[in-house]
Amino acid sequence: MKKVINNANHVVDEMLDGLVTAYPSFLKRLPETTVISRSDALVQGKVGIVSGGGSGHEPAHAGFVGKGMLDAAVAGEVFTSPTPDQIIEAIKSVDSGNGVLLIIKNYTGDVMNFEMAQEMAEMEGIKIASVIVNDDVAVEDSTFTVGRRGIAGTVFVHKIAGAKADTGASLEEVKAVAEKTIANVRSMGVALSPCTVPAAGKPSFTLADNEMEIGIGIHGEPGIERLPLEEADNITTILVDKVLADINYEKAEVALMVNGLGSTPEMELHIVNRKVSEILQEKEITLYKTWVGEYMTSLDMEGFSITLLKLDSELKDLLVQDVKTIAFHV
Amino acid sequence: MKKVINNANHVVDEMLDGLVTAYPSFLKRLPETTVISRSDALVQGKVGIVSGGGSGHEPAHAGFVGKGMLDAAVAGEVFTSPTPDQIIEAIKSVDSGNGVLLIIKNYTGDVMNFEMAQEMAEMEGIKIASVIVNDDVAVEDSTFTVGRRGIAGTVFVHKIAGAKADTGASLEEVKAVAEKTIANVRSMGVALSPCTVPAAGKPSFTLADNEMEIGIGIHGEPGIERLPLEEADNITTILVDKVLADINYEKAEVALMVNGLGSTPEMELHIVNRKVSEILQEKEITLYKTWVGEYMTSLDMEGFSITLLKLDSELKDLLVQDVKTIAFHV
Amino acid sequence: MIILTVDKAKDWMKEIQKRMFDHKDQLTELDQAIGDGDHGINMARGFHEVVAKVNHTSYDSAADVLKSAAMTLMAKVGGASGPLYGTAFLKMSLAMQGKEVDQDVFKQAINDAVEGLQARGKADFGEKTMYDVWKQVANFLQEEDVQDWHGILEVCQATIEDTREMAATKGRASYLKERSKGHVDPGSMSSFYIFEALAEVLDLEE
Amino acid sequence: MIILTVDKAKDWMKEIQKRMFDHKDQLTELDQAIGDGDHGINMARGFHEVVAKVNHTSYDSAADVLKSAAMTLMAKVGGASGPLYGTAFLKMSLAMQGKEVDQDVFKQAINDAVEGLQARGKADFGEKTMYDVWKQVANFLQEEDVQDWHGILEVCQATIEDTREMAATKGRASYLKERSKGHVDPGSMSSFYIFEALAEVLDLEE
Ligand SMILES: Nc1ncnc2c1ncn2[C@@H]1O[C@H](COP(=O)(O)OP(=O)(O)O)[C@@H](O)[C@H]1O
Ligand SMILES: Nc1ncnc2c1ncn2[C@@H]1O[C@H](COP(=O)(O)OP(=O)(O)O)[C@@H](O)[C@H]1O
Ligand SMILES: [Mg+2]
Ligand SMILES: [Mg+2]
Ligand SMILES: [Mg+2]
Ligand SMILES: [Mg+2]
Repeated sequence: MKKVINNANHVVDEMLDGLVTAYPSFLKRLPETTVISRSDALVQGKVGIVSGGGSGHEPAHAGFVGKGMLDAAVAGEVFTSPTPDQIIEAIKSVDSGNGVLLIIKNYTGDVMNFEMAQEMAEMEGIKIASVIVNDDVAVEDSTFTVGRRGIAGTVFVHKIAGAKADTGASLEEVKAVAEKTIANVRSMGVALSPCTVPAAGKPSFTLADNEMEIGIGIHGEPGIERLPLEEADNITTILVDKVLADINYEKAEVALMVNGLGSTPEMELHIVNRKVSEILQEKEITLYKTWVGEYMTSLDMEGFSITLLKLDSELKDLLVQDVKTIAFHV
Repeated sequence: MKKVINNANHVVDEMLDGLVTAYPSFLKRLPETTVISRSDALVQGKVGIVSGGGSGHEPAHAGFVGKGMLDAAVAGEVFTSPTPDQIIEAIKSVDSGNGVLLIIKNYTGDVMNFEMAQEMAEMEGIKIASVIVNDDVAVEDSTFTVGRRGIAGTVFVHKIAGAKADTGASLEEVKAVAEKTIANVRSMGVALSPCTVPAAGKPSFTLADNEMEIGIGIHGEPGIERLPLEEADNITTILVDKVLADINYEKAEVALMVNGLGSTPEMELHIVNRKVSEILQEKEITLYKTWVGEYMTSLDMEGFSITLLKLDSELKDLLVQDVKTIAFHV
Repeated sequence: MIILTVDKAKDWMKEIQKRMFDHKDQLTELDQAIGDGDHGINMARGFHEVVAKVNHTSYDSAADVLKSAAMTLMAKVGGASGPLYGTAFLKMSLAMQGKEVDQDVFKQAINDAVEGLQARGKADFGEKTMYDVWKQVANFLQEEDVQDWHGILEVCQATIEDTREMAATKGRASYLKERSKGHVDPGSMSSFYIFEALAEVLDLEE
Repeated sequence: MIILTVDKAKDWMKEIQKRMFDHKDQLTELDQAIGDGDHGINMARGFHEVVAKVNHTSYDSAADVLKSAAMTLMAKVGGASGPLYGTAFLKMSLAMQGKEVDQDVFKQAINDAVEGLQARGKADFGEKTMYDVWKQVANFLQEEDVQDWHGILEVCQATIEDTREMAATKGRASYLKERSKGHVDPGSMSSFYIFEALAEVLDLEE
């Protein structure tokens, strides 16, 4: 994998500069930090929503910063959680006194760093709460494990928490609806090729020409099972079946995200989506709204994930409420 | 390159089905055709805008169908212009009597097929006009050649013609502003890897690990020069210099598009954008608005293109006028 | 003597289809070298559709078969080669309309096809396109009989070899300029198969 | 006897930095096998920053050096290892605060670091994390003297080898479950380098 970069150690810094130069009406970068916030931050009278994580998942998370979604996103090094000192800057920059919600993806590193920042914020008297997204059904969820990872479903949590905050809801209310979203969102991914961390310079794993890695995360970590590569409809069926087996979707209405991991052409994502919608129709699950595209990527990985969010009327309303970001549209 | 497909011969058909299933509020597919039109077509009292071309360039062209941009997009097989019978269906479906403008990318096949459809439309008494986009400065433009190719700059032509049509302008006026856009838009691309047409099953060319192909088109056709791979800033400078050399940008105000060709991560596009904006600033060229992302891809190709559109006040207004499509936002 | 009957015209299409299928990868590879790598796919798809169409239709004349083929190519191929081959077969069909296809009519048909190609593609001789092959076949037929298949195919092959050394100035390969040299033009190659198929069909009778 | 002075604490950091730099690829490869392939990068970046910081600061005590290192690691590393090593060094610093670092203080510091790691990472022994190495070192020091570097490094190495056969239940490697077996834990490896560096520094005196 070749890269269009200058220096592997500066990719995050240069990316953030490029990003805010491209979209000054949406975004600004807090000086000397890796925090991207709404260009019109801080917004008075509103709960602030902060998320973030390692870089390499673009457009996550800065692409979801804007009215009706995140107030700020904190970028770590590639695939490495940001540090507490950066996170606390983000928190402070969006706290109007109504409190701040942290949306954390469930990885040991992210949880530790964000919770340290949360403790620091508490010490400074900031009203703060956090939720941990764990939508990846590929990973076993039990008290003996670190629990499920947060992957593409996190984007729905951003959207819904952001929309709720935009209604003027309290921190408790925003947190509650974020928790509800987390309880109802499930995802699973597959990789056809590994990705290459710029500073590592070589692929995270190897896959033979006729292999795929089922249950892949978004950090180039190996998945849970290696299977022979199949045709699109079969791969899709494997993933959807696993997602559907996890909670009861009977007669449910759902939002769907078919998320490209980086190098899979949009054409293929639509082919996948065709099959997903077919399966849902067979099972009498109603599609409320669909997103197909790249939302939570893994650098240049080939592959995709499928996310289903089970909806009630509150989630439906919030999901389609106006939003103004670079990468998420309704 | 592995593909998430079922059958290489059905990729376009299945993609189009997946697409309209995902976005029924935006798009519909004309039965038995490869035409995607606005779900609310036909729009009365407005010039219809039709574009299209081979598939494999997603989100082009169907991603640009919607209010304020295209009324319909015609999809051909992968990298193969659609046929006149499909194009004429698109034309008829969006003709409200105010006429239809065809936006054609300058390739022999596209020009022949679209012009045949145009002739058929004329015979049926439809008011029709066409423009040919040729923004690729990599290709020599002379009377002894087939002229420049149409690449990512085409998206700006879609946007501006669509916005003009939305004002209720006449076919002549819409065509004139499309021509003005074409006269002022220039692009150039680079590939770090080839792409693989599904039905061909193998890459269109080979590049060594330390090579890049400058002046690449969007169909996997080889570029104009093979150079050693350089760091991002240098590659960017090569492309921008070539684009700037072509028309006079002195004290100009421009729109910029940094367009990913398929497999290049967004992170890298932002790194490129950082350098483009630096160069423009040095040259005292004002950035009016920037788009960074995938707009006119080449399947799974690694690489990017840079497009500059020189603006006047009319173009500026039309460029940011409201638009409601899946893939282009202001 | 009648050269082309309804059945022979149909057989011609079938023989073309076979060749395009057998040489799909070759044509695609030629197109990958100097174009966009779809010519074999385009031809295989196009003539598959042509045969599906003419197999299930009854025709009154060879002209009608060719017209059917032309319309199918235009509707199913796309790209540059679809309109070009569509035009070539349509012009042949028009030249044959209402006539028995003897030597003279056939030669006229080829001439008209060549003119049609030129009008549609705006190509001249020596621009490294399929036009080169068709033009040379037409030239050959000015002097020689349609039955001299050996000669016709030799002309085709020589022309194909000539395209190898040319720098393309029409079609997608023209973007490569000098770098297009050293590669045979894919459309010239597929045109060869069209004439080879015709030779096969007309030979069957002998 | 004073084990850790300001200078030795600084040297410790420099020796760690050297090792993380030299073994960056090894640590990254270990992490690629069962994690996300950034551990070597994280360690190299983190200790580069630590050395940059302590080199340009003057300190009153070894405790202050370690505190500075801890804060730098927390601010510059991120991921799982940043807070964990940050916590470990911070706890050591706190244990040394206001004291001369003799055998007992040092042993207490290691003990506190181990507790800190456990509190921060919620890991238990045998979960295939860096905690295993620190815990074994602490156990060893219950019986033995800090000066027995040979013994300490042997314990580290044995523990690292033990992690190879474990299925991870904490950290990123836990997603792999049984598939994580057969690979050494990257954080355990980097912890080894931390103790190896300490041995080097304390040995200098002998
Ligand atoms: N202007 C033209 N005139 C005549 N033949 C042409 C012209 N342009 C292209 N061709 C022929 O078409 C062939 C390419 O066909 P094909 O690959 O199917 O279409 P495309 O170039 O659109 O991908 C070329 O090899 C050449 O022989
Ligand atoms: N909960 C935990 N407790 C103790 N150590 C842990 C824990 N989680 C991870 N580690 C250690 O951290 C190492 C990984 O560090 P690193 O790769 O830098 O962070 P990340 O996993 O966030 O990419 C693992 O090898 C393991 O030794
Ligand atoms: Mg990491
Ligand atoms: Mg083509
Ligand atoms: Mg071609
Ligand atoms: Mg790691």
